[in-house]
Amino acid sequence: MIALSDYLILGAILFAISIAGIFINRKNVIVLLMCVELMLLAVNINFVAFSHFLGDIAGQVFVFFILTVAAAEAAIGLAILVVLFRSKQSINVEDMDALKG
Amino acid sequence: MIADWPILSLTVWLPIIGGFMVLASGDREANATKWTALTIAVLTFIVSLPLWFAFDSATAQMQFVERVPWVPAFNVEYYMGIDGISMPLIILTTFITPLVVIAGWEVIKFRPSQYMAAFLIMEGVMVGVFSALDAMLFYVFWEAMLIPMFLIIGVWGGANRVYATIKFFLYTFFGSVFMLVALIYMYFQSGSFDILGFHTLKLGLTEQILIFIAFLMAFAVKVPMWPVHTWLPDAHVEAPTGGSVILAAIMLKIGGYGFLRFSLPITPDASHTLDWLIIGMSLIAVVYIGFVALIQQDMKKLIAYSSIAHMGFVTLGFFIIFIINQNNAGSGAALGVQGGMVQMVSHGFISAALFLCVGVLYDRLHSRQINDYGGVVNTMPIFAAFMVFFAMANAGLPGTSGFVGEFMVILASFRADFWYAFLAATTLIIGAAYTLWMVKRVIFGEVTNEGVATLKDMNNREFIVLGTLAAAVLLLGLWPAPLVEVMDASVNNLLQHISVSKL
Amino acid sequence: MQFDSTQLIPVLPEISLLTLACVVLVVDLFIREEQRIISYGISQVGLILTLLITILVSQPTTQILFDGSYIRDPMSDLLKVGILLITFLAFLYAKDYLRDRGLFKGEFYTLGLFAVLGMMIMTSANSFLTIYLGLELLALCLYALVAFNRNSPQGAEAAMKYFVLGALASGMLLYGISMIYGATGTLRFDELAQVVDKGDMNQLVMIFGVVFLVIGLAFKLGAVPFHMWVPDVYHGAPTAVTLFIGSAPKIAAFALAMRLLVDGLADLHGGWEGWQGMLIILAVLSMGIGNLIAIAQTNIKRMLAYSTISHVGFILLGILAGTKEGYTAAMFYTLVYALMSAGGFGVVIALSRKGFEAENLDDFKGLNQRNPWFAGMMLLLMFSMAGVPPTVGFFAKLFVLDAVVSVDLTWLALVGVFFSIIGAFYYIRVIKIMYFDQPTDESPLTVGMDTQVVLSLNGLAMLFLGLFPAGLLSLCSSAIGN
Amino acid sequence: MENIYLTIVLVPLIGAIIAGFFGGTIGRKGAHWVASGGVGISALLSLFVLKRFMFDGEAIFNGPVYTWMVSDGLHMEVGFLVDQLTAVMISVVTFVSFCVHIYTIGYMADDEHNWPKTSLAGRNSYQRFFSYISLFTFSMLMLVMANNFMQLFFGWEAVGLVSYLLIGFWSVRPTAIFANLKAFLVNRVGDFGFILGIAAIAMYTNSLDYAEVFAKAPGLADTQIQIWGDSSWSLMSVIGILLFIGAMGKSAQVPLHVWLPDSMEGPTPISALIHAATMVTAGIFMVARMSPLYELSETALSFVLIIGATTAFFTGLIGIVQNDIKRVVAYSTLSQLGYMMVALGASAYAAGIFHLMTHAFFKALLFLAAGSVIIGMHHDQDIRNMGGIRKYMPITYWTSLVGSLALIGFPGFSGFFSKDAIIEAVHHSSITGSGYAYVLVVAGVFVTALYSFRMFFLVFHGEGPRDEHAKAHLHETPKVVTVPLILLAIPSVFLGYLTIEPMLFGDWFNGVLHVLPEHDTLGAIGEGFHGAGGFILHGMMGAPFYLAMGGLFVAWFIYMKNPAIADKIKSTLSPVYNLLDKKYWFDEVYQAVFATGSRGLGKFLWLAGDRGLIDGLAVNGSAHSVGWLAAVVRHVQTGYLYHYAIAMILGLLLLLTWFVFV
Repeated sequence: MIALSDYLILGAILFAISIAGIFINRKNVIVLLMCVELMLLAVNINFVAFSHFLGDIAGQVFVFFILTVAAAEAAIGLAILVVLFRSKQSINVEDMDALKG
Repeated sequence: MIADWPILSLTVWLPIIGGFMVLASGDREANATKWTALTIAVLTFIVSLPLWFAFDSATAQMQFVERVPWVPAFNVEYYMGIDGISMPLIILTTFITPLVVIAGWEVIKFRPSQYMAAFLIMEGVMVGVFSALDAMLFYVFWEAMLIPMFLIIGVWGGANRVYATIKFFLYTFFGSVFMLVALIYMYFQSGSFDILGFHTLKLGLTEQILIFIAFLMAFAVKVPMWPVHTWLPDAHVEAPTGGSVILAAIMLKIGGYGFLRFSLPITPDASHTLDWLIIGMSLIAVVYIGFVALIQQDMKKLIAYSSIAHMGFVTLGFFIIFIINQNNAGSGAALGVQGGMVQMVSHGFISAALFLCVGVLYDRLHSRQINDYGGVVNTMPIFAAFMVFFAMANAGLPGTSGFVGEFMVILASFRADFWYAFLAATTLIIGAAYTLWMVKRVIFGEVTNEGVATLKDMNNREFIVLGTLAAAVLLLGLWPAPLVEVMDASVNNLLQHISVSKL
Repeated sequence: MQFDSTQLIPVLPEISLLTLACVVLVVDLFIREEQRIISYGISQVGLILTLLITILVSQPTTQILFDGSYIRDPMSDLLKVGILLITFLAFLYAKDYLRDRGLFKGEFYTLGLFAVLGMMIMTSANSFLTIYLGLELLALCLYALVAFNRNSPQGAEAAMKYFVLGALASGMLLYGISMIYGATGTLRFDELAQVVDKGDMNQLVMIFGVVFLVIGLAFKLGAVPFHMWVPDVYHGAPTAVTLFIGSAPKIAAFALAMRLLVDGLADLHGGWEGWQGMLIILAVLSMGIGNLIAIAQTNIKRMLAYSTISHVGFILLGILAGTKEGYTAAMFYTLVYALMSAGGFGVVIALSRKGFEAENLDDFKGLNQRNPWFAGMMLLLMFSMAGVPPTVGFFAKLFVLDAVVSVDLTWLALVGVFFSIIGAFYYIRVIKIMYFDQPTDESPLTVGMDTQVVLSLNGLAMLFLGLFPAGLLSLCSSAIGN
Repeated sequence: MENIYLTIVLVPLIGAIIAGFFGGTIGRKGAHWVASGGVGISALLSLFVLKRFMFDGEAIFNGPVYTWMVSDGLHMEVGFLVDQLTAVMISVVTFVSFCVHIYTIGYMADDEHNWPKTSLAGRNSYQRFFSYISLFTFSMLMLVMANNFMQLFFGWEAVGLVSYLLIGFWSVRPTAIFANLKAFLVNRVGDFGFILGIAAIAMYTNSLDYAEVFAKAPGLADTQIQIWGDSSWSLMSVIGILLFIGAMGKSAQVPLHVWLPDSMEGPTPISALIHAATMVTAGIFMVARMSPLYELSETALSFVLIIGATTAFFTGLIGIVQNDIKRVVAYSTLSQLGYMMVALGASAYAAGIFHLMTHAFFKALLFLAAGSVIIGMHHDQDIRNMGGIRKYMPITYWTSLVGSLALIGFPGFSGFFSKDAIIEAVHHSSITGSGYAYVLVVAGVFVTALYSFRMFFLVFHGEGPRDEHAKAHLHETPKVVTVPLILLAIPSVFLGYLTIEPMLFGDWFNGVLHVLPEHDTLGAIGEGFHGAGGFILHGMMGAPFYLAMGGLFVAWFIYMKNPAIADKIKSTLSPVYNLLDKKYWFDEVYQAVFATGSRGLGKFLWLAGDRGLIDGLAVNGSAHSVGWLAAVVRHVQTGYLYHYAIAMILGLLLLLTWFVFV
């Protein structure tokens, strides 16, 4: 039997990985988008686990919404990425430093 | 009954609304604009006169009271009224403003409508400060004052005006925000922002001391007291003549007024505990600043420093009362407070006049440096007569108003301590030294340069302005009784109130 | 539960706005480039219409609908009115700017209106799910709007930063929501409040949840240290978008805070151990860092961004007081701030023209000589932001400080006023530049009559509300209820 | 009577106002008529008042004119106290003033030559001068007629103001405007003490009214106060000394005497009026008026005595080496003021006032005569350039002789009576310092005679003026100048003889000047007094008479008989000569210590205090450090996305730690 805490730890690990990915990665913006997706999935695991152990369906409903939003988010993200590449000819995270101070 | 009319509101809002009208009329018809401004200023003065004539000097109660809710949720009221302490200062304000308007008549070429409007708005706001009996209303007026003055110095000021005006603004802003917190604190203690309610509010000593310090920061900067005075010389030097006049004649008085309306009655025990601090700062202002004034090369700076020294007398007069009360039970304290008040009014006239004198010279030669003048009497004898007269008044010559306050404060401070009086009286020497030395170098002697040789004596406009002030200085010097009389009841009431500990 | 068509009445504003957005979307397909004014017109008329509807359906009672996912109460009514009004202003100021730069497209309005819909949903959310959806709707639209000028590398960079950080923040928020859901077993705020009240939950999980929740909130508000996106986005986005982002969404963020912290977690407020302590940290940092860095700015949009951060600090002061007065004060502050911010950016837009962005402080030089009226309006706005009476900004600060002092946090009030002194410096520097410096650019301002009028009203409102703050305050007070 | 008193005071004021404000309109004639006329009326009325007091037993008047101010129970009024003392003072003041007014018509007739042609200040200078001296008369009258300390101080300062204006009358002369500033400031040093004295009185009696204060004073005689630490002082001594510091300034007592010689930069009429006859005697008058207070403190009296004696002798010595005709007279004035102070210190107040009165006439006479000579010499004031003027200016000569004889105390002349009375009084005094004072005042007699007749011989006798041009134009001055000389010469001769008996030994000052029995030196003299004639005979047997004659003889011998000796003495006694020529280096020391010192202090406080510490460190320093901090902190915003993310993570950790562990 897998306990609730196991799911939560998994979720936390995934979440930590995704966050680490965001600030460790200094090259490709696309990796950032992937990390964002991973983060949402980590949250989904939490939700589903809680939903299951609480016996409450609302958590799983929430997950569906998150998935949908994630899709929309990815679409927007990629669109911005395209715009970024068009103007900068680069999708390198380190090149995005025109705005600072 | 004339006392039932909303005269205070009229005196506050007539110039403010008038100021916006002047602002709106713009600079196309500059002359008409100026006349409008003057009319409003004079009208305000006339409107304010009933405050004096219908004033009942027998009572310490607030008079001409107006009271309507303003922000009911926080119990903030539009609550105004005057007593013998605030009334003379209001009249001073409405008296000086028309003169300032006249003084700027031809001199201000750049956007005269904005200039005049700023002064009119300033006037209304300052009257508001003196008449507010709701702490929040007071604070609103108090801070609102900064805006026109900031612009006056910044827009029509001299070469280094930006530094001066920002210094002015931040200095005073710094001083006053802590007062705001103190007021809010007391609001929660008393349940309203009623200043008179604060007077009767019981406060512990620690609370009192903290509140006192918050007030002190606000008022000391405004007065200004040493060591937070350094904004004043800069502001004065850079301000246009009218700005200097208002600054010296009225704005500084607001600090002194604050001590009487807030610090002393609200925190009597803290005032008592910390009176050594204020007395020390005042005496340093008298002596130290006197010496500093001595070596100034810029006339306005010199007069500015002299203002600080003279305001030292005001605060000295206000805070020796505790020691006097200790020394000989109850008598003599009022002399100090009234002396400080008289000194404030008198300084309003004299410093205004001196700054206007410098303005007269500056308008002609565009220099305020003492070294650029010399022998002015040879080309401007009438002006020289005025300048010498006001210089003498500044040096505290009996017969002029400058003497009255100093005399009273010295007399009172002797009752507190010989050495207070000793240090205060040094102003007789130092004050005369810096003022008359400047007069010697500027007015007397042979014509030193081409510029002075081409000077034209005062025109009618300048004559009217300085003449009016001279009359006021003389009148107050020869017969101060009416002024002292109107404040007598209020001052005694204040002292009565202070003598009872809140602990 | 039966579906009752009367349930739709309170949702009419949202419905109306959704319809409006769709109409604009469709109509825009069929009009020519030079007829874009039609899209604009429809949007504005629609906004006004929605505004009227909002007022019509408003009532003093609270209604909870759709299985408890939606709430309509006086607070949501007032905040929606605020949002719609500010959006109206934003669209109006933006029009000329967009037209001059070839950005006058229907998408701007579509995205904008959807963002507004998101905000309205946030204000009316009664469950985590609703609030999340509203939030994402708003955020996604804003990401796109920031990158609206496709030819601007700065815009793209800002959008990407905003997007990544925004996603990170909503990830954290979601994580927090999941924890709270796990600890309490409910997504509805009213039920949540009951559970918290009973203390019937897993404390550790709850703690994690609240922390993450506050972070998501802080990000939306732009509180330090979750503020890093604010200056870059304000700076990089087209000014018209900055204007929009900088004003209305603050109201939504305030609603977010109220719904999450007050409706749901009011009982966890408790002193240093509760979210009050966290907000104190955030508030002090925001006021400090925001005011401090703003001094060093030369770009006015960036400066206003940092100024936003410091204002957020003040809004947080009101919320963290945790009293009715505090919430009222914070609400008052938020509404006033949105108005000030709209006006401020409005002036920046008014100064810009085709091929010229009035982004630098130096571009304001001698504005008083070029156009005294606008200079006067900017003067009022700046003094209002600095909190100098008699402008309304002062009262906003006053009420907040009042609230803080009332809960014995006088030291916090002192910190607040201390930072506002530092803050005063950069606001009056703008005035100094406008009034004391000589103009380097003598070209006349080309501002449409509509903008002129509305901007003037906007500026004068600072003064008017300052002289008569009681009205708005009592509105806020009754909106907060008990 | 009240109206008469009011008229006496106000007429000169009205004259001053008309001449001052409307001088251009009414012209020179109008101005001098209105001013002289006003003072003339005052003089007549004063004499009338004096007569009433002398012969008709007029009652003392003490009443208010108006209430100046009431504060905290302290009534301050403008009012008059007219008694015998006042009557004498106003008569002297208005009479001398009237003479000076007349004299001025001649003296200032060609004043435009003293101004640059383009100067507008010189345009109506004649009228202005009249306005000033009338104003002075008004101020002086306010001073002597005051019945309270506030008004006393008013008059005190007002005469100072007019003195300031008149010393610097020729404002284009650098020396004049230096001198007037100096005069004002040194006087202010005195006033500094004076006002503290008034404050002390106000504190302990809670009144500023003479009558009340004097009534309360005996009750305070034993009051001790602590000023510094625990050392206690007698209150009356403190008050006496503080008030006397004021008198030292106004009456130019050492060490505050430095302004008087310099004040000679002013036109001669005012030297006569202000700096010889009236204003400088205000200090004497004040101490005499305060006799009820001074009598209560022997310490204060000793102080007065010692300062007075020092002034009398040492400033007289300086007079011997001066070459400027007016400065010689000025040092003589200092010395005589010292004599008056000595009289006061010896409690012989009446003698002080008596000498004040006689001195007013003969010293005014000497000054006006000197002015007459100066007119004749075309404003050359160096006595070395003069000589033999007797031939050209007989009236001036004879009147000067009268003045000089009166000054040295030649028996029968007015100065003799007053000076001898003082010397006798000191002789009878037994308070601390009286021995010292006696030696100095007696020696002073010799010095007085020496410098007076040195000047007299050098100016009027011997070879004619060196400058031939001056010689050619030398002639007697017009009537407006000589008539006042004659008018003043008459009292200089007879006044002493006529008034010594009532003033010193009669009951004239009874109830006005207050003397304790143990201090009553005049009473002691009075026991041996048998009429003025007897006094002369007695005086001719005393040492002072022989010393005066000796001085006269030495002056004649050195400067007339054998002029070479003068240079010889000068070279053999060069250290002494230098000491006197440099006036004991008072000016130099004051200049270095006070003038330069205070400017240095001011500069230091300004640069180090205001600019350095307050502005530099505190104000601009904090502004700069905030700016610097902002510039540093802004770099936290690096622009890199991952740093932003890290910031958020750090924030997360911060809150998490806070929330979990607190």
